[in-house]
Amino acid sequence: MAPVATPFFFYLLSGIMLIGGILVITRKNPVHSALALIISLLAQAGLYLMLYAPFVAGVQIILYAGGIMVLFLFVIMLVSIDRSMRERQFNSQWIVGLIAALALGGLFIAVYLKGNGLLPERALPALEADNTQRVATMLYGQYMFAFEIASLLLLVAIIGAVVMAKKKI
Amino acid sequence: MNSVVQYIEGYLSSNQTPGAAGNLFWVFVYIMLVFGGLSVAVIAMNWLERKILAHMQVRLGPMRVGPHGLLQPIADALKLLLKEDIIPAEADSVIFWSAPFIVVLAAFTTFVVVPFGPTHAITDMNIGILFMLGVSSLSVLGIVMAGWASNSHYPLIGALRSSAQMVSYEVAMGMAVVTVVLMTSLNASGTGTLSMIGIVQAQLAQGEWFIFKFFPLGLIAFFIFAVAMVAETNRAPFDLAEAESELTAGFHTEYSGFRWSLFFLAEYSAMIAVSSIAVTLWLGGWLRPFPNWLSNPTWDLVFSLVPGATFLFLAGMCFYSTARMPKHPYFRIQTIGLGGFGAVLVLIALILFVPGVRTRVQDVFWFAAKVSAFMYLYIWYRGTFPRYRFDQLMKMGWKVLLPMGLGVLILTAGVALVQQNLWHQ
Amino acid sequence: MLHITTLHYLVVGAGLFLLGVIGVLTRRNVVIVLMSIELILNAVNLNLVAFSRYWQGMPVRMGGGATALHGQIFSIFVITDAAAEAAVGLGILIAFFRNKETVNIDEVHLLKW
Amino acid sequence: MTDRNTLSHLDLETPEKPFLDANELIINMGPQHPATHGVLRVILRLDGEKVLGLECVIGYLHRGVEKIGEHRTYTMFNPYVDRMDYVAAVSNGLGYCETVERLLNVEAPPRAQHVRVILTELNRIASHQLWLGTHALDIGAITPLFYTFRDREEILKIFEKYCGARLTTHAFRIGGLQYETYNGFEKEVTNFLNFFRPKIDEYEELLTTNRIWVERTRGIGKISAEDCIALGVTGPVLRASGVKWDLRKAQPYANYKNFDFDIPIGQNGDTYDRYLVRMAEMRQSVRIIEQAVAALPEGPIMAKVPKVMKPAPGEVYHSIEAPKGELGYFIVSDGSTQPYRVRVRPPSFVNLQALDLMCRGQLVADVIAVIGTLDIVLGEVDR
Repeated sequence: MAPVATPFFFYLLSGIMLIGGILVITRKNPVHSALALIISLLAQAGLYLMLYAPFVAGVQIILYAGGIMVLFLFVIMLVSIDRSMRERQFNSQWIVGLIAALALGGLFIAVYLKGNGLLPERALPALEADNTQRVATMLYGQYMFAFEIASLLLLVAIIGAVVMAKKKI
Repeated sequence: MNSVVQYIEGYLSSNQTPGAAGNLFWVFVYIMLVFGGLSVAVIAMNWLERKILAHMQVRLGPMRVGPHGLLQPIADALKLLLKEDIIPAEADSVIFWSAPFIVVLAAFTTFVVVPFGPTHAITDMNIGILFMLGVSSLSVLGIVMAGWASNSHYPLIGALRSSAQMVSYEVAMGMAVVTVVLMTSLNASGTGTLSMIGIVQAQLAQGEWFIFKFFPLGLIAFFIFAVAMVAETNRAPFDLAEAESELTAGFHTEYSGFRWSLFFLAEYSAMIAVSSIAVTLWLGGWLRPFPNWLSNPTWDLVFSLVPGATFLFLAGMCFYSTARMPKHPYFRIQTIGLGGFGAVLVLIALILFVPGVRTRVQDVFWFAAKVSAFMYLYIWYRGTFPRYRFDQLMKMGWKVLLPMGLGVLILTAGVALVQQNLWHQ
Repeated sequence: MLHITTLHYLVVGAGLFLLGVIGVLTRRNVVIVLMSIELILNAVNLNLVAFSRYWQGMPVRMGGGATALHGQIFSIFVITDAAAEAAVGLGILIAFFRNKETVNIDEVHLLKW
Repeated sequence: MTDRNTLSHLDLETPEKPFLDANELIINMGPQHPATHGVLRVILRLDGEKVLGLECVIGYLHRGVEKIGEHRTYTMFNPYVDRMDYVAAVSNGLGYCETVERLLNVEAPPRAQHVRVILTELNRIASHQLWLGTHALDIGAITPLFYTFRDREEILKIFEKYCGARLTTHAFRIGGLQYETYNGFEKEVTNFLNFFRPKIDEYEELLTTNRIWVERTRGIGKISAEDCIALGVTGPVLRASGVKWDLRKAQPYANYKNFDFDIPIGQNGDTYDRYLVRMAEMRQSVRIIEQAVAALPEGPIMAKVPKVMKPAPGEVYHSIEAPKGELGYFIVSDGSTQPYRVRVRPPSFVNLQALDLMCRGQLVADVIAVIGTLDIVLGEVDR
């Protein structure tokens, strides 16, 4: 199926994504932040679909929105947030932090202005049909070792999380 | 006018899903059809559950509203819509307000990729099954939001329980699904598919439903999925999230009226959605029984007559009950209503006998028939089983189903490898 | 602007990255800091996938072509890492909360307790 | 004797240190809760789902039955006792009537005794049926409730025919019975027994070997025989812990010594054993009723009791084996027409004390199961 109204959806989705991001860092209540983050992630999954990466989009929805964010919500509900909500939300060095971040933003702008010609526009083929099969072939072929290391990392993370979060082991 | 007819005819003769054809009009029509049909199915399911459960429990169930309580779901829906919509004072009103919609949205969106027939799906996605699992896992968010926003202990515990449960059982579910995806790769090219339509077509090409593939491996994978899907939809015996004897009503304790009915709608839609996955992955989706073995035109005709015959049978039951209605003026309207319902069923049956309709619609019928078998199972479980305890539930998910799923996956991979190598020689 | 190029995605990704950095540098609440880190990872992911798309249009002799999906593979690895990071980070958070009864990151100034 | 620490009271007076533990949670279950069998309020202290301790708050149904007794004559107080354990009203009446009879030194005639045994045992079956239905419902099996209520209806019909009431029967009078049995009473009771015997198998078929039921009940709410005795727990709960103590055998009252029946006991003292013991008790009750109906003698139904009861000053404690355990009445007479003091020892109230001990370390869902298996009636707990 040929893409319809690409610019419209691009601006819509990236708008939702950025607004979600702004809400994440400005909300007082962590639950609201988490929900804004979920909206942002879902919009990003839409952007992946526009980039003909359906498998990554699916993984984004299942793992991020359905898995990691549920973990976040869980922890937010376990720790009592009432007290932290009444306190100051930004730390004392926030001006310094903001300036540093804006400097980084300036750097980005400079880079993109300077390097605009580096990415020549090309006619791109629509490749959705067998994207998943190709990703699978690469993941289990060329990136086999990295894949195994990633699974090891996850195992270590599970053990680490259990060790830290459990009172008595 | 003529061009409109041509347009419709042009679609009817095409063999693509509207989504794949990029036909926005038909996509819209299909979305309306699917969601309308889904709502009707949920209403029918409501009535059937109450009736079947009642008969299992030696009672009659709803009998007052309409003949044999047929209009009971409508009365219930009206009552729910007219009820006061209460938002607790200390609740986080925005989240409280939006949680039911997220749950409903997640449950309904999954139907975008459900294939009711080779062309009867809103669209066919390359990542179909992944999409379904992903979107259905989003309903966890709605449940957690509902439980948290209510600002009350019981909903919070219910939400924590149900989200932990759904996240855990998704793992076992995923293993079972991957087993099937592995089975689809047993063809000349050696690549499998995640597309829902592709999975059914693979079953057709391989000449057997995946439940019988590599017996008993397919069956075990199906069993894992069948257990996990009950847990995934929070139904008995895994209905801990809404265990009324422990948590009053779980995450929707504080909800009332319309919002509560949205949770209800979402629960039943999710049940139909996961049953659709099970049917598509293991029971041949829209395929009629023995599509390869009994494939001469005579059998085609016989099987295409079954949908109409089923409706005729239901109509016959209606007429039988009409005849058995008490001959008392008090029951006159009910008797007429039941007879009228039978007449409607006869009409549907007659439409289903029209050759053009018959061949197009019988796929949907077989799909629906298989799904309703699962729906009956859901009700049966509810009437028979006590409820699991939370730790037992977790133990079952992580220590029984997950290792079983891993084992089946590895064994299937091994058997498939052997078979694939034989193929290429 | 009617045509969406790779640069568009890069700019959006940079914006998201910046938001994440601001969140990490200014917020006190550990949970929100962790979420800001997720934002940063997602911004990186968006760039990776956008570049992957860009490389699919490059000629095969330069390493492009239809099979140039390295960016997507990397984004999958990044998502995996994000999961690991979230699990460990939240584990630390729970241990921290249990001992300090706070979720404010500027009260984490001891290396032991 | 039991360790004092295990029974130490939950300290709810000192406020919790806030946020001491990310997981600790205090939940108020009841008084309006579908699974607390009335208006019991349980304050649970939870670690996640694990119960650290609990405290029962009772008294929501207190009607001052004992105090009322001091202001009514002996005869007038009789219907009040039905309102204590309203699902086993006949047993309550039997205990009261027998206590007053002892105070007056009269004995009910044999026929009255037989009818009393029949009705009391029928009531025991009805009470156990109600327990089974609600207990299974608490654990999530919704179907047994309808089966047991269907069969309990037959018993209530017999009550209704005999004395006009279904629940609060007021079946017995001091000194015997007020009403002679109606025509066909024996036949109806026998019919019921024949109808009921296969029904017990039906219940057991649904639950006894049901895997989920066994997993939910075995090893849950364990209580040892020593703890039971220390807490004064009686009835099926005590017997399931392996103590062969049934007042019908230990201190025979009415004419239970004439009948041949067994006392079912369990070994583990868990919820599953209590379930099995009660199921076996229903079968034993059927046996007793069978014998009583077969040997129903002819004769008067009322002993000679004075019109105005003025027992000699003194006191009597008499207890019977109610469906839920030892139901005792302690009545002090000062020689007037009204008791000086009435004290009831209700089995539910005493058994409820074991709840904290039985639930420690279990999960929330088990608290529900244990409340169900204790078979309490709040009317009796609060009186």
